[in-house]
Amino acid sequence: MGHYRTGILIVLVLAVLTVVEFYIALVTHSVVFLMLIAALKAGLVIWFFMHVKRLWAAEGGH
Amino acid sequence: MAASTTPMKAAGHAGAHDDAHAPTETYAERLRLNRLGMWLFFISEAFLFGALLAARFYLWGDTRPDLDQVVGLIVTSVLLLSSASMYIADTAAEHGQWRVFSVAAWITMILGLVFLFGVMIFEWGLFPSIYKAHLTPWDSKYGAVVFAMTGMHAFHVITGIALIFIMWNLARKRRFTPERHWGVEASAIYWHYVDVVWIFFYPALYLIGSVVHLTGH
Amino acid sequence: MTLLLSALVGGWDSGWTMYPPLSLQGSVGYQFVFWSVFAIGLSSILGSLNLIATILLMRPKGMSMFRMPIFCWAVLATSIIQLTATQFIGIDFLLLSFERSLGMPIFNPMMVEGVNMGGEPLLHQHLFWFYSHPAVYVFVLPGLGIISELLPVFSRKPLFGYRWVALSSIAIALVGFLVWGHHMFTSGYQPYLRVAFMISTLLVAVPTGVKFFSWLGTMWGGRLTFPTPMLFTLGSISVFLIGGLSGPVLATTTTDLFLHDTYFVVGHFHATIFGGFVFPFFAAIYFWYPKITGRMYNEALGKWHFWLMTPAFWVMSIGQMSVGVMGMRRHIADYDAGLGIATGQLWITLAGFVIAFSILLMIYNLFSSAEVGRVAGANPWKSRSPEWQIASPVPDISYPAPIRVVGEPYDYGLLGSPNYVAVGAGDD
Amino acid sequence: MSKSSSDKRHFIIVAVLVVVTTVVMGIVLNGVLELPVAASVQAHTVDWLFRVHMWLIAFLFALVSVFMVYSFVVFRRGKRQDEGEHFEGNTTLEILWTALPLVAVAVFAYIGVVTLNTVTSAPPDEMVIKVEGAQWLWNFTYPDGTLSTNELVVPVDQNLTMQMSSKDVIHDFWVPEWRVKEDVVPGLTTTVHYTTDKTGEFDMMCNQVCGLNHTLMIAKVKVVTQEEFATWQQAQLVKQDLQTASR
Repeated sequence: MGHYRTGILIVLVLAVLTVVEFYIALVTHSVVFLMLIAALKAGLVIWFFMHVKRLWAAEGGH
Repeated sequence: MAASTTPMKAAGHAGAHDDAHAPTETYAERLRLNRLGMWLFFISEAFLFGALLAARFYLWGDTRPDLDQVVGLIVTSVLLLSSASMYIADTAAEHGQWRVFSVAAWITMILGLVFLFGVMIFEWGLFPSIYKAHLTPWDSKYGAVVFAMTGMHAFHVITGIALIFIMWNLARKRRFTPERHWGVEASAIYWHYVDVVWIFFYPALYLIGSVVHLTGH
Repeated sequence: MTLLLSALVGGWDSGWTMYPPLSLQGSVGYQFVFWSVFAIGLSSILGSLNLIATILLMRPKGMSMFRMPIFCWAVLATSIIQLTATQFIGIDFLLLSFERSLGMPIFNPMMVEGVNMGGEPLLHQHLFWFYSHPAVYVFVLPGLGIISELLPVFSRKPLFGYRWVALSSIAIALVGFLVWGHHMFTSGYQPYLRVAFMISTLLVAVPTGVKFFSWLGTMWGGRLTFPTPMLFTLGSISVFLIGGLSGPVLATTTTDLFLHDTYFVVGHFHATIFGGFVFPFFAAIYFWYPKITGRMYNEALGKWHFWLMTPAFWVMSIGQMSVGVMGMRRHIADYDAGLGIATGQLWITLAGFVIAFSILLMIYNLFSSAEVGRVAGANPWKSRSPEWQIASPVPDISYPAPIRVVGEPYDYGLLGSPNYVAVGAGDD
Repeated sequence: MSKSSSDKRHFIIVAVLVVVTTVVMGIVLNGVLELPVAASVQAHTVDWLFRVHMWLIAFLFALVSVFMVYSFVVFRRGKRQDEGEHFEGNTTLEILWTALPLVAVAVFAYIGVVTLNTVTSAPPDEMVIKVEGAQWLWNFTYPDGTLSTNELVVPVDQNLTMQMSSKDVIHDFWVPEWRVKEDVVPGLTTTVHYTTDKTGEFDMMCNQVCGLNHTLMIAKVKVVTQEEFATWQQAQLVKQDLQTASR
């Protein structure tokens, strides 16, 4: 299971952030807050799930 | 064209001396090109979804329709879980664990379908016998934007599921190795991308703005 | 094809900007237009994706970004625009077609008890111009790239300030994303946007100015010769100058409130597109003709083409601007005789016919010279670009061995400075 | 003359030529481009800025074209067989011709903002006329209820505010003699302000494509004296009463 640990950790963080989003929306309608959290979530997905840094890897490394 | 190296990363290229100068490109070079192409495609698509978000903020401003919050949270979670299973599938392919890959790919496809049907049943109201949705695309700007945004997203979900199915089938025929599985990687990052889009769509549709109760339906 | 078919089922009558609600009223022809633009948009996105990937990853050895032919920089800047902005018009026309067919109220207002529950016509203008302004640069940037490419060859001098010219292309492309609102100065949007878009639009003048001054710097102290491609390059500069200089009056909201949607705009637009695209396009055709066919075009006919077309074009665009100032609206098929613009219109029309005739000359020239033209040889212009170092017409396998670029692309005046050497396989 | 491009004499000659060309072009441009009669206070501001811009254009045109034509003449290859001088650029010059246009842009943007404010701000004591555009005619409603179709009669030396709405598609309110125009958009109320300062008859044209008869969507504008205006309004009201009575 070792290879999958990061992925599962990130999913947990994403889940927590989603719940936080939901509760923030109950108290405030702030576009900025919610979009910031969304950007953070998107950043996590892009970095850890989509491996954006492989773009800069000269070798076909995984 | 001839073999290539970018000057920015020339140092990292030192290892691939074998046939780097032959007119045909190596797998590593093709992989770089494929990856770049895929990411350029993502950038391009970002503007597509960005335009939809812009339309949403332009038309709705600080209001939103009264969408079912439970449905929103559930479909969002389902898509998130599917991203997790896709991550497992991708990592499994990297390590040659094809059984894990196959199971995880199927979980992803099923979760994707659950998401799709969730939207179709509860937001679009395609099956009124199960659930009567109150929005239609033609009654107001609220329905119009919801349908435009979820519709465009659903289109990407469908293509994503199709891609994963094709990759599962190719993997079944042993077309991939831990070293060479660009197809799996591409469908995985595509699937995650669809998730990223929803990460922005979810607050835009369900959370931001104060609820407007539509009258006369 | 579908665009042409559209004419059969009623065409479209809102002009190319397709402003709703008008575009929601007309015939089925509109649907054809929407779908054909959608298809063309898709092809242009995929094309630009290919070009960016090629430029970033498939350069020959030794050709760093700042050793590329300057035209490649222009193409890179263009592709960035096409890759991204095109999606906006795609989604815009998709929504328009849905509004037409399903009645989704995205653009057409729908008043319910004094509250607008429907769409906003201005949303279309925002989405449309966010693409369509940069789209103009999609035409113009490669043209400016061709000017920058050809001037050094015929001046026998390096391109003045290569890096600045290259980066100014990127700058124009990026600023181009911030100026769409100047098409909407009179549209009734929020007044503060007028100020913001006025400033961003005026800023376009800066990178454009860099290009002009660099061209002058390239010619200054050179050894100028004037074959047809050079004539068209200079013609482009002169016409683009007219187009560019008529820009600030339109960019400044105050004067634009008067000039908006008049023939002045038509004149401005024609001058920028002809100067930035059509003239450089002709220059490029004449320049690369020997490389493509292996034969020279007819120089005398080429010069006739130029000397007919360029003055005619000056008459036409300045004529359009002057009738615009006198009150001629654009987008109309007929004009009011009372405006006193009949003479002006006559001149414009005559100039138009002269331009058309001169282009016929070129077409005849291109076809006939392919048969009877003098054999050109590999490098009739003594250019330093790699494509001129191989035989004309280009053989199937362009470079028998991979090449390594060792020199600057525009080292004219440095005798014996090599541009590239062929490297054997395995020689790293 | 010396053929070296850095010779000072080249630059002196070019500078003189630029000045001469600027003056000539400025005069020619302002002569060739004849604006319609200016019949509103706003029009004078617009015209003033237009003329200022013409001088800017004249200068920039002279700058580029003189350098270009001078190069054609002096730096042509002729019978020489050598290459051009080898210099690849000049960073100081590049910075200079990036910075100076920036300053010019700032100045013109400032002038633009100030004048924009003058021509678009609401004047005091204005007469608010409701304008409705429909395919393909214009309806005007005056403060006292006077109605008029395709004919706008207004008194001279009067501050006017047009409150515009559209029945169907986008139209545009434009009287060339008043210069400023503004779109008439369905779902929105747009406004535009004028101060008339000249009597006369003008055309008010729709300037946003609005379908088949867009070209003919023209209303007559009559700027008349205060007395004439009162008479017209009276007559118009009587006509309206007769119409309602006969209905």
